[in-house]
Amino acid sequence: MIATLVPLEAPLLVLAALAATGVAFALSPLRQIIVNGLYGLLLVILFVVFQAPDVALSMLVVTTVAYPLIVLVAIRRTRK
Amino acid sequence: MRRQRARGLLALPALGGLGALLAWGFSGLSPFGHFHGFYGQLLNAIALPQRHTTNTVAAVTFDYRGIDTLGEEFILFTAVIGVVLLLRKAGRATPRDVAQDVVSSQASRYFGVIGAGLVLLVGLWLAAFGYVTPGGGFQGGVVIASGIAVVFLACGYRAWLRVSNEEVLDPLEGTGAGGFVALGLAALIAGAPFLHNLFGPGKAGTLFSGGSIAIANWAVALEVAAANLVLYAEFLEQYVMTLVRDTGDE
Amino acid sequence: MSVLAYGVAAWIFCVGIYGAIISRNLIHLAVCLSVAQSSTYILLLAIGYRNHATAPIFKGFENRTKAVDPVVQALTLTDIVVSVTVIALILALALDAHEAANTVDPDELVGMRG
Amino acid sequence: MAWILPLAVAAPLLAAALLVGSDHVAPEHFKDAIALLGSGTATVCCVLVLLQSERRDVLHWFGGWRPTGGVALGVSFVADPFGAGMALLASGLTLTALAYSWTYMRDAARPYDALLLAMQGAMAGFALTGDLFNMFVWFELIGVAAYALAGHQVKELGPLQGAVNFAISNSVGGYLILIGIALLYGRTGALNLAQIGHELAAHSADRLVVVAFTLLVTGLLAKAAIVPFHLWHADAHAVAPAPVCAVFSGAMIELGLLFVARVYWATFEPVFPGPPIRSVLVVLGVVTMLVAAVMCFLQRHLKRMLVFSTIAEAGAILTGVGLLDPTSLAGAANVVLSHGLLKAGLFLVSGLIVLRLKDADELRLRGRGRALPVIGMLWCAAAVGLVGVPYLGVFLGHALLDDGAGSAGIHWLQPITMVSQGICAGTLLRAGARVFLGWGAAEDELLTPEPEERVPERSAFAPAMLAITGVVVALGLAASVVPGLERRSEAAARRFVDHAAYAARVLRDAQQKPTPRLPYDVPRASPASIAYGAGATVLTIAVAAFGLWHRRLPDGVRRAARRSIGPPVDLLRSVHSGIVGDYLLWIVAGTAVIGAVWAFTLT
Repeated sequence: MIATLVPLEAPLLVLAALAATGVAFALSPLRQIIVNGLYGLLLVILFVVFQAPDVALSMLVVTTVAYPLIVLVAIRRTRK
Repeated sequence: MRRQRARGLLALPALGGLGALLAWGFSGLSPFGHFHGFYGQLLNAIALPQRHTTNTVAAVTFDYRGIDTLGEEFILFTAVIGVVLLLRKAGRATPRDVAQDVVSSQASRYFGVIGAGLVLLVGLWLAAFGYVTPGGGFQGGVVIASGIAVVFLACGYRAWLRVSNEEVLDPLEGTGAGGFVALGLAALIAGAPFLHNLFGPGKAGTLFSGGSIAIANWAVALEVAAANLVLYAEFLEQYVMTLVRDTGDE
Repeated sequence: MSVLAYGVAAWIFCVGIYGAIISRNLIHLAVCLSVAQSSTYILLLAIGYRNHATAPIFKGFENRTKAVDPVVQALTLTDIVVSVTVIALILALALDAHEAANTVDPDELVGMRG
Repeated sequence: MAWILPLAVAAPLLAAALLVGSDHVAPEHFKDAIALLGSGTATVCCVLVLLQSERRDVLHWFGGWRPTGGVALGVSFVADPFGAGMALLASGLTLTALAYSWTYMRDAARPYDALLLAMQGAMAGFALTGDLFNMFVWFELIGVAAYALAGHQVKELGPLQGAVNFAISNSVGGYLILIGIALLYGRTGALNLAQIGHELAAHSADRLVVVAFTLLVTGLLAKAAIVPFHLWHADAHAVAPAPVCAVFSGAMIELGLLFVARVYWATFEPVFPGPPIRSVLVVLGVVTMLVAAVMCFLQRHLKRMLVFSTIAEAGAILTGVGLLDPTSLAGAANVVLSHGLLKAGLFLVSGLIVLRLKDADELRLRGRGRALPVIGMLWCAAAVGLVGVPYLGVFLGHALLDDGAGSAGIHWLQPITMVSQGICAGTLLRAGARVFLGWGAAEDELLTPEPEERVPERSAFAPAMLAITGVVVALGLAASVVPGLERRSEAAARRFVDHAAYAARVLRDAQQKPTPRLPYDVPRASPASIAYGAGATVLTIAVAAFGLWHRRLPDGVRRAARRSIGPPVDLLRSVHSGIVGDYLLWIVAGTAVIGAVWAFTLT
């Protein structure tokens, strides 16, 4: 069964799981959005490995442009 | 504080239960890499001959399951209307409030414009070739919107306000979202089912393939680009208001 | 190992929801929700994956190779759009809450109960 | 004529796009006309589809992708009388809300209309779709429109809390549904309901199928306001503008229940034994009825009171679905219709009250409604319609539910429903008597105090709103005596539960045996249902009187009552904490428990 996995997938999945845990437990929103960016990029690579270039592109534009922009503005706006 | 801690503790067994349930169910899936779903395989086999689209995913999103994508465009469209409605309550900063543009250096303007031009080109390419190679209306639309945003931010906030004007963007958004529905209705008027592909499949591997897919793709690109620009505009507006408030405080 | 991808999806979903449950900040909560939702991308794509297969994008009519499932990819694309819109709406609501009550802590954001 | 089917979705969506696109150029009247035209066209289409579906299901394959070799390539809409009727109810209520808002929300921004239209299209799509992922798309579209509609009205904490809790809880419900869909796709490689059912039927149910079913049902129940997934509904409905609440309570909640029935009969019926599913759904329905009835009695905020009454009714509808027999299902459908109209009418009345009296608090409004006799009469008439008085309002639905429960041998179900109905209707009458007649005490420590709410000032043309409200309430009251409705709903229910015929129609385009033409008559009510109605009426009056004058009871009785039922009631109150983290915890725990029960009973 191990042979059925392309070598890249297992480490990427583990890294993604770790990064997701990091995002959920990041306490400050600012730190969280940075970890979330990392997590997003990991997913992009994972989706390429999963042979889903369309999804990877979608995730890439969302994770590099849309999320950071709106979340950073929200963080800045709500800072006490 | 005690309430949150109690909730965090109670969540552990509850999520443990849900996680166990999920894991139990997931273990019934066929092993990774051994999927034999006939729907996808059938589409992989027939999309190219039937639609001449080399990207099967695009054929699925815009043709075989086009109604899903229509709903998806309206999710974006509706959410952006909602965001505008919610954020407008907080009021707007007007250009007069902004004493000076955020960007003042000439050099950064040039770099910004050149960089943004490249981004824009990439976006147009992604959108245009979406049904031939990876990409498509959504990805292209987001990139186009970011390209435009970068151009005008590089030229200064006032220039941005000129393009992020709702009088420009609303008609574009409406055209994109309405265009998709109109494409479906055109098929009905022609006596075919809703969203039926009205044009011939064209030549495979070129922009002239897929028939109606091309039109749907551009409608989506327009809608997504306009919707994203509205979204950025509303959130940047909030950012500028923060700046205005902060300078007011000092 | 053959179920690693599914296990990771289940883990990410639970972790995201846990983050949302204990969150003290609506912005943080929104990002946690996006993490929980991202588990569905992994799940869908992992389900549609086929060994030694290419992406469902072909060069032409000839020599079409074995390809992974295109449907799950189409579903995931929609899923990503949904995620972005929901995050944007929750953030907009969070900004309004900040405006109205000067707080983004869901536990303090209580007008009605009981 | 199957080409009409997509118009129910396309017309409002196109109108929404036109509204936004022409916002800065077109004159106001043009935009009003577009909104009403789009919504009206869709409503008329729904009527035509409903009439057409009376004899056989109407089928439309988008893009013309008919199944090849029994494999569904595209997405289908399948209109049976219940789906078409639900789409009609949702469309009609949205049209009503738009017309009502025409003056009520005149000052609201234009996007408000576009949001309502998008929601209308999405609800119609949800009611008609025969595809699991397509359902998820409409589910999310209903959601995003609804969050903004719930939260936009005023710049205050209450509405924001409601909208935030709504957005977060509903999204998590959506994730559960999506995971369920992914599992089913992984097993069957199909997304069409009939196709999934066909593939599943080849094997016996195993863990994957059980978990997928659990996730789908719990996600839908979160939308359908079933305990313990109901918590956010009360926050969201209490704060949304009245016409929006009318759509939420009258149609949105019921859609979730319709799809629970749909997904069971169209997909899972051949693979699961009925009894475990029946037990779980009926128990959830009963708990929902009781919890919501108690909570309803404790409210003094008129709209929050109405929501809890809706939740109680959702519990009753769930028992009708959960009994898994056609008679109960027909009863559930009739309750959806009559309750939907009456509750929408009540919310519209509450909008009129807020408009005229600038408040929505029962105690603060005491006696202030004396000057508004017509509004008061509408409120009380609609409340009476919810009791189950013979031949009025929800009576027909509950009579059929009674028959269904009786033939299933669950004789304890109807008394519980009666109690729940009586408490809710009694509470509404209590509020009506206090506000419009000035009866009862001015203070009541039993009721949950709510924060003072600033009601937005607005001017509106009340006569038109009053007329619209009157029509909706009258339709709701008359729903039990529509000639031929009872027989038609029973015939529709028998067709709805016929899994094999549905699959053959969708996948192999087989012609169904057309439902024979039925007479237009109103069958006599059975003695049991008359007794039910009489019991509910007595209970309603007793509850209303207790609510108004419980302070006149002897001190000893009151003290004993407080000691015995005080603690559980307080506990119940504290569960409705208004905090979204708690709500998520309930959703997670509820899903895990339901999943565990089915894990042990369904495999």
